[in-house]
Amino acid sequence: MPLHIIKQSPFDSPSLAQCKLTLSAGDAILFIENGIYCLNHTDSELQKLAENYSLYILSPDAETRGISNFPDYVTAIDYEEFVKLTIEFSASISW
Amino acid sequence: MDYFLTHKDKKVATDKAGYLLDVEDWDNELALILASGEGIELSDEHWEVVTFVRDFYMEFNTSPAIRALVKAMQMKYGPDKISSRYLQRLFPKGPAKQATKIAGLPKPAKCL
Amino acid sequence: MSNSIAIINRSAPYGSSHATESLDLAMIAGTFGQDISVYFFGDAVFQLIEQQKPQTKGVKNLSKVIKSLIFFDVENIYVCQKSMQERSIQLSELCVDATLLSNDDLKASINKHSRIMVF
Amino acid sequence: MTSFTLLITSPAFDSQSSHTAYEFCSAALKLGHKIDSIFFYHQGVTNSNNFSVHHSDEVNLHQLWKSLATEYELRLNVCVSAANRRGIITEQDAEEIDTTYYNLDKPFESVGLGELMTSMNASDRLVQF
Repeated sequence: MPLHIIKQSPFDSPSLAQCKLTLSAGDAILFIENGIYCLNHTDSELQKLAENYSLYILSPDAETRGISNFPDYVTAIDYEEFVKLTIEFSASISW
Repeated sequence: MDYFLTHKDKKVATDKAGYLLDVEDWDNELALILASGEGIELSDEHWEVVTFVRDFYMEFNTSPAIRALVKAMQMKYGPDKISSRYLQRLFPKGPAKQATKIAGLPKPAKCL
Repeated sequence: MSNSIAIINRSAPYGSSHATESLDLAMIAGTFGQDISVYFFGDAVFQLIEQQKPQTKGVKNLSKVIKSLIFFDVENIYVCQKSMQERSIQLSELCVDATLLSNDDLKASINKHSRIMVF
Repeated sequence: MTSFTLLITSPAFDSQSSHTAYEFCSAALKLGHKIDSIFFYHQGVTNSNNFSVHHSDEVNLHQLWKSLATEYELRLNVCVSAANRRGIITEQDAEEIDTTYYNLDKPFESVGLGELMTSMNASDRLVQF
């Protein structure tokens, strides 16, 4: 069960699309850096993704980019919680 | 600073450690010169390894580290003949280092 | 499982240094006796094309380097079937005998590893 | 307590990822976890370049890593081949190529990739940035 870390914008990188192909039950996705823009990407259908996977967003990176109202299907976390997630999951994949 | 060997009245460029800069410069006589620089007199057994290492590089574009060299040579000559000890005896300062130098190949990556 | 390594390649060859340095890493992992699997996913399937012919001196033919992985004890080479199809590449065009994985098999295979790197 | 190996493959200045790694590392240490090594490979080796010059009001990751490493006795390992290719060399490398300048200095350490294997085997987790 890996933690998938998305750090690139879905508008210019296949990161999220590739990550989706490798998701299996119990996985989680964390959006950081330009991966934050996945929230703006309607094609990504994050809300639908949230039905089966836990979605997290690194709040310092979101706030840096002017995003502070998070949809309720993502959980905003800080760096300490980021560390805890990497411990909770047996592996991480940085897309 | 430029480093070179003199061979057939021509300068052959090397790096500071004495490895040829261009694999195409190599020939059998140059191998003898490179070997003498390593204090090695090339026997048939040495030639077999040197030729093998050079062929490996040409086929795979990479120099074999010792484990890879042993594995590849064993596939060709059998495990009875080839072992890391056998190669070590032929090239006391390290088979990967010395055999690649004599074979005219670039200095192996420092990563190992 | 505990220390097994997965290297996921997803970059095309030549356009960047990802492929070259990923292969270096795979070779060293194999040489150090690590349990390693190498995946070719997305544009990285182009790394496996047999008919590569670099025209510039000093640029290594990556298909040749990939062929040497076996001697560095890197034996588990997997390629994503979907990525091949998307790029209309046939198995016969590949330089090595890679295991073709369906999407489900790909997931299951990657999930067996605890150290996963992406290049 | 969990032990980590952090693998940094993104460039120091041109991407945010090295900075994310720094924040992650600081948070992990604050939580009492152990960082077995921070391994710089691929474009990540630029973090070790002592010749990077920044305005005083800009982030200087090179200095931040140095301070953190000194405070917590961290190992900052840099792959020698990846560094050399990108113009980052140690005093010893400089001698080998007949130059007097070098830009990789302590506590950054120039090592082979085998060190990454050793570190990963000792750690509970690997996280790549």
